[in-house]
Amino acid sequence: MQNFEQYNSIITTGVYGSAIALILIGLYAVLIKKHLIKIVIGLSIIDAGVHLLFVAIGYIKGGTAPIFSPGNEDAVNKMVDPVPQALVLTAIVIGFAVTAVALSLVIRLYKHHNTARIDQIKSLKW
Amino acid sequence: MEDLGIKIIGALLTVILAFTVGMTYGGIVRKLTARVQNRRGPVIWQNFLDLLKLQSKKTNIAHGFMGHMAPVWIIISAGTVLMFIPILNGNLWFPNLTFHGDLIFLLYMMVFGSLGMALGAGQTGNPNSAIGVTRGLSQMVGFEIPFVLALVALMVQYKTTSIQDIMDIQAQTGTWMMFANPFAFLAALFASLGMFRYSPFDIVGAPAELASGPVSEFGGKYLGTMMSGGSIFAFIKLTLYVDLFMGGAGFGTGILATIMGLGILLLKTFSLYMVPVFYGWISPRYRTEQAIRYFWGWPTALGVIAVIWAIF
Amino acid sequence: MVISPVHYIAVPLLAAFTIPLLSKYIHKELARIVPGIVLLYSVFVSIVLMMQVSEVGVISEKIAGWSAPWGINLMFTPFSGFLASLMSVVGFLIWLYSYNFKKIEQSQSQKYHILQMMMVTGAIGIVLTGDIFNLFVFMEITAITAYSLTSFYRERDGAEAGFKYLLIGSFASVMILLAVMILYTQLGTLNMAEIAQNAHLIPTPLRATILVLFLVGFGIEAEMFPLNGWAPDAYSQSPGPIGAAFAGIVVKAGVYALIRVIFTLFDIHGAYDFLIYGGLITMIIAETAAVAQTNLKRMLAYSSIGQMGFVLIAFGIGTKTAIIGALFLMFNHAVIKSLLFMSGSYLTYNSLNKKISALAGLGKKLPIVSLLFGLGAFAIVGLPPFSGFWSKLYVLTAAADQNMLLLIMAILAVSIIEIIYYFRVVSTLYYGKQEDEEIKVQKPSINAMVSMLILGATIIVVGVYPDIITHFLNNAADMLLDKASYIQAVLTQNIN
Amino acid sequence: MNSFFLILLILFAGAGLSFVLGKISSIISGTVAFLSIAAASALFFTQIEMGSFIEFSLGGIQLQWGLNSYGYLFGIIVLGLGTLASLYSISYMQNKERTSGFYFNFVLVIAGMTGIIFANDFISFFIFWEIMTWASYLIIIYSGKNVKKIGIKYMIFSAIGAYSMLTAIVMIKGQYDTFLISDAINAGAFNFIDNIYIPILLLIGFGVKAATMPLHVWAPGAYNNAPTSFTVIFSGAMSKMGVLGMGLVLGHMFTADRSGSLTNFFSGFSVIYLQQTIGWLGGITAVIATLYALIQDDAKKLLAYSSIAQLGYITVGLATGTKLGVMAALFLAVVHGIFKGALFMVVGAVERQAGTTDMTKISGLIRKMPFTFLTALISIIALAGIPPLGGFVGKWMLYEALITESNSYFLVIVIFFSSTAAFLYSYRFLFGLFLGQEEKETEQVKEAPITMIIPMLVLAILLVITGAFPGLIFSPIATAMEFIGFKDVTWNMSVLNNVWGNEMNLTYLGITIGVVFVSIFAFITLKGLKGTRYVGTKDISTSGEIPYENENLTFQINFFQPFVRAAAPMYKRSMNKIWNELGNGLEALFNFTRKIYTGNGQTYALFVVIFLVLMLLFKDTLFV
Repeated sequence: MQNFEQYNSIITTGVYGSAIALILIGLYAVLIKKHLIKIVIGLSIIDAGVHLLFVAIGYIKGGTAPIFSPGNEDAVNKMVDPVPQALVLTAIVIGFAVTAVALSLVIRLYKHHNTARIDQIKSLKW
Repeated sequence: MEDLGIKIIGALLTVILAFTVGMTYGGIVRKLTARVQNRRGPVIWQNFLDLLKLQSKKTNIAHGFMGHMAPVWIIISAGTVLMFIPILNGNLWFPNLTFHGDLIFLLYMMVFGSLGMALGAGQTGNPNSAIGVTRGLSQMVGFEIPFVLALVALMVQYKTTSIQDIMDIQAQTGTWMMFANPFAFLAALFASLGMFRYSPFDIVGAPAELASGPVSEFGGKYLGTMMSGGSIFAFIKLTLYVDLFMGGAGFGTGILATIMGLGILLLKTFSLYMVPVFYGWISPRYRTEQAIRYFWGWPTALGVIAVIWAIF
Repeated sequence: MVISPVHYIAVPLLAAFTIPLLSKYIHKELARIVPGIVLLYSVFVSIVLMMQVSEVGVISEKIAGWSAPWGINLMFTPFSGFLASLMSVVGFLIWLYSYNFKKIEQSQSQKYHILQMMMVTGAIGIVLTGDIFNLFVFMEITAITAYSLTSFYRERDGAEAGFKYLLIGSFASVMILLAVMILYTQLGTLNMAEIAQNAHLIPTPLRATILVLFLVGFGIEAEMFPLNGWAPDAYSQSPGPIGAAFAGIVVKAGVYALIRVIFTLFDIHGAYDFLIYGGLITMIIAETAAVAQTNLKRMLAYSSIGQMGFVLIAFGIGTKTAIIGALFLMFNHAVIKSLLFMSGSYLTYNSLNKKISALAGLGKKLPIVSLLFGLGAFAIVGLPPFSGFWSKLYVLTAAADQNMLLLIMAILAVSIIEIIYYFRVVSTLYYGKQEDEEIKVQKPSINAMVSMLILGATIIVVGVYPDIITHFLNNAADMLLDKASYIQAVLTQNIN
Repeated sequence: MNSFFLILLILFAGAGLSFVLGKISSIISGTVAFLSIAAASALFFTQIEMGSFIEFSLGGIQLQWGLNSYGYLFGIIVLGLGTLASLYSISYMQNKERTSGFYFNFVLVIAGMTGIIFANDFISFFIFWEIMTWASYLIIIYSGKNVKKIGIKYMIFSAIGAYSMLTAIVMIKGQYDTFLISDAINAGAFNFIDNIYIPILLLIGFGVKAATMPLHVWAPGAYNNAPTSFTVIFSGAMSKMGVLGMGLVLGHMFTADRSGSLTNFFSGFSVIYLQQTIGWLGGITAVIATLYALIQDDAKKLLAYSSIAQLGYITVGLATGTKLGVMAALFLAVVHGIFKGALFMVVGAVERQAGTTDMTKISGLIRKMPFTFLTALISIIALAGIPPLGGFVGKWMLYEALITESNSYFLVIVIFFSSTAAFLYSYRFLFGLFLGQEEKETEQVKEAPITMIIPMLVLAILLVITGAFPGLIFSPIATAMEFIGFKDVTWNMSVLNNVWGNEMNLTYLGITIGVVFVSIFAFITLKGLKGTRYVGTKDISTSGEIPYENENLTFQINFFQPFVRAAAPMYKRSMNKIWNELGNGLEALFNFTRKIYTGNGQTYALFVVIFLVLMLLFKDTLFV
């Protein structure tokens, strides 16, 4: 039981830490990288980080899947919170749609300017 | 009602007096100027002769509406202004329509005539006339400033804009304005140089040149009428100065008093009249802008001092 | 059947899925007609509901029988209802305007109309929903449709504008998501009413963090400086009516969310001042940037950013008069800016390039359009007797009640700048010298003209007789200010 | 139906109608405009009784329209002049293009001014003020020439004025919780003790329309750029709206009772200070405008500058704050409306008949356009303030007030200087257009059509009448001044008392002058007529010799060169330059600020992140 606790805490901290790390990596990609594709990748990395964070919040130590099944009604208070997972599913779908639009835009930008460097696409300014 | 009759007779008397005195002064000045310039010069009543000649001439050409207007307006403004100038203080035979604030009225009314002449000169189409007019107007703006400063000094000092009041004040205090506010008097004196348009400020009429100046297109009756109007104006200005600065003249209504008053009036006016004349003898002609700058120089400074003097 | 707020959402979603089938199997035209019908229906819905809400007070609808706080519920309050009705009307007019918009060829127009319909739907959803996550979802729907509509024209730089919009927009979504997440960890609920009820339980620094995330997230949608880098490009590159839709619908939704968060969710004091300062800076920067613009639509874009800043200021003052003024401003901005974009896009379309200087002398060629543009310009700078004046008056009066003299001065100074550039355009329109006489002008189609005339008539009528809408605004302001009744209306509905 | 609504309804309907009918014919729409304005003024002078008012609510704001004696005074100017000007413009605008828009805005301006007169509350006041402003803007740029410079400048300055006024209005609302003018006055909104800002802001607002330094720079161009038949209204009536407002504020400020206040001395002092400031601003305006008027070669521009100068006198009169001074100012306002309207009508007639108003191109029109010349002559005499016409009465009262009742003596000098210099441009105007050599270009010029002559002559006759019977205007002015706080105003002060016992007012003087005039004129003319031939302007004796053919005898260019040389230092600096430099500086600044929007998407993203980080850092100080 003891090492299970440690295991849990390690997992949770690890999950949180990795989520934060993902967000920061994504930010780095979006803000520093010049290539459009990389920027899009960075966006989706940020999304992934946020989603991971969100799922991790819903996690309860030693929790079980939030499914009612006859026999173990006492599992109700050991269930992980289902709402974050539902939300994350939605968010993932949305992120997918955004990424799709972004990639199509990137293609058109490349055709239009035949470059994919964002700092060279500045025909609209001031 | 016969009171009104007396007034009317008095008004006529005033006009006649002003006319005669103005013409005579003009003649005297012509004579003196000639003597100074070592000429023999015309007789003193030469102006009357000129007027007679001009009036007896037959007018052949007319320049149209404003041409007719010009002398008319001069006469009108001369007559009207004359009605408001106190000739003899409190003399029944020389009444005047003086009222509260007539000083300003006079200042503006005098312009009436010169404006008429300017317009008449304008219509003739002679460029020289127009040039003369512009010079005259510009010069007027020049000497109006010290003049008005002086007047404002008086008006401010006694919080009145009535000639009669100022005369009464002098009568009461017994000191003439030229002593009560000497700076104002000096400023006004300088202004008078320009007002009488003798040299150095005679570029307007430019008597030396032939056919130049505002009146160059006028002849015959027109010129005659203008001339008489002008001489009335000379008298008016002198009397105004005397009234404002030299305590006016006049002792009462009696015959003797009237004659004495007239005598004193003539004395004062003539002595005042000599100032611009003398100055003219000794000084060459200014160009217009020089004249304006002249007036905006020391005379204006004196006027400002006068106003400050009046305030404190 | 009984009209309920759900129809706003359900009908368009249904239509969106059926339209491709209809247009494929029945007739192509349906792809363009059906969205119009749907939007018209939502206009009808909003008319009916506005009538009801004036009696009932709040119309709350729980979806799928799950009552709040567990289920998602749609709240048609006087406040949200006003905005929803405004959006549906503007949306319908935009559809009417762009029904046979000349520059959209058949194959494209299908997508165009569906996207536009969905954008309106998303915005209305944002306004109506009572659930914070649902709000996020609707915002994403709006945003995605907006990205694709921004980059609709292939020949323009639409893609660039769209990409910038997407870049910033996804930042917004991330932040909103984070904020929702933290809220959920703290309160374990997503229902806005319940959050509002228990917001004081959150420790202050954390609450401030959530608020900051929300502010930045929605501030991006609400074009607050410095988060509005996307806006000018998006406005100027999207099709004309879509520019109108941004001004009239999308940004309104963003502002609504911002206001809802500040006024209802967390009643934190500093937030109001934040609104005032942010709005003021936004207004000043945007209007000054608009002065030197040579491109008409970009100028309009900056101007509408500035207007949004003005709206934020008005909300930030926070008194009832101010909120009435703010709502009036939103109304005016929706109507007037839509008119400006609609007429302006015809003008730019008929000029050789989009430059303002190229509009010279179009006043003779397109008399009515130019007249409407001039009307809009006069109205938006707040000249009486047009509707723009009253909103400005209300806001200034409210500011004076709080005696914020400097704020008034700043606002009016900015309005002078506004006058400068709008009047420059108008005078160019009418008195500029036309270079080439033989330019063939494209007369507006009848439906476009109708929708523009409706907007113009609204401007004049409201300007001359503002009482038409003031009592709606009054109820809305009351509703927004008293959050207790909102909470109570949401949370007591699970009894019945 | 209430006659207030009816009048405004007639005007607005007339505007719309003339706009629509303008598509058919310019004459028709002009006639419609004229008829609507005439009908409105007929109603105004017959139907509305003094002191009646109506109240109604609009947009949750309580509005009140009414007619008080003060408004009535300006109603005389606005509607009287408006009727004549609209009649005049029928022929003036005959062959011009885009007349429908012109008439539309023309009637709108009249409607706006009527509304201002009716307004008893600040909101409707402001609404009508703005209507007047933008309608007049549209007329100014009507001709399409230098729209950028003049139109925008006019609009900017009007906006500055209007918005400072709006600020004051909302401040009044904030402090006294009322929009009614009378309530605000009773609450002491204008008495300069407890609130400095409100009167000053209002004065700025009105000073723009009254073209007072330093807010006057829009005026010359605007007056000159507008079609002349509108400049009649613009200079004659619209500038008087500014006078109306200033009179309202200043009158109540100076008559306010400050005995109660603790800061009695300082407030009184500050009031005097403000009074002197405004007076000097007016005086400087008068001088500068006069100086610029006399170097103009374009008759219309000359009149434009002269209007500003006259408004300067009016400002001075208002700033004296004494009964006589304010009375003089209002009198000048009325008379200026009349003669400046007449003069602009003259210029318009010349412009229409001779094709230009440039005095270096045309001259010697006196025989071609006798009636126009007559009007010009009378109006100029009134403008120059020469007795016996009305202009003198006003100026005389002004001097009287300045010398005997107020303490600003040097202001008298300034005023006197400018009014003396006014003779120069007065003469320049008459000479330049009507006198001097008859040019070949203007040989075919005919007299203006009857519909233009009638209004001019009516105004000229009005000038003579007001000169002879100033009491006709003094009685309404006296009642009007009761409204702006001056108690028991008697207008006997206008009557000149002489030693003939009884009071002699200018009537007799006018009659006397008239009689003498006629007699001497008859004398000279009749004596002259016998065998007198009228000669052309070529037939002159230049130093005794006849000028040969095509010798240049025209003297028009550098008319007052000597004076300008002498007064050169005064022409050095101009307010205009300062404002222009300010504008350029601001534009550069704006161009710099918008560089924030670098087209790079990443920069925007960076902004977002930085903003977020900053907010997170300062969140605890921001959101407590």
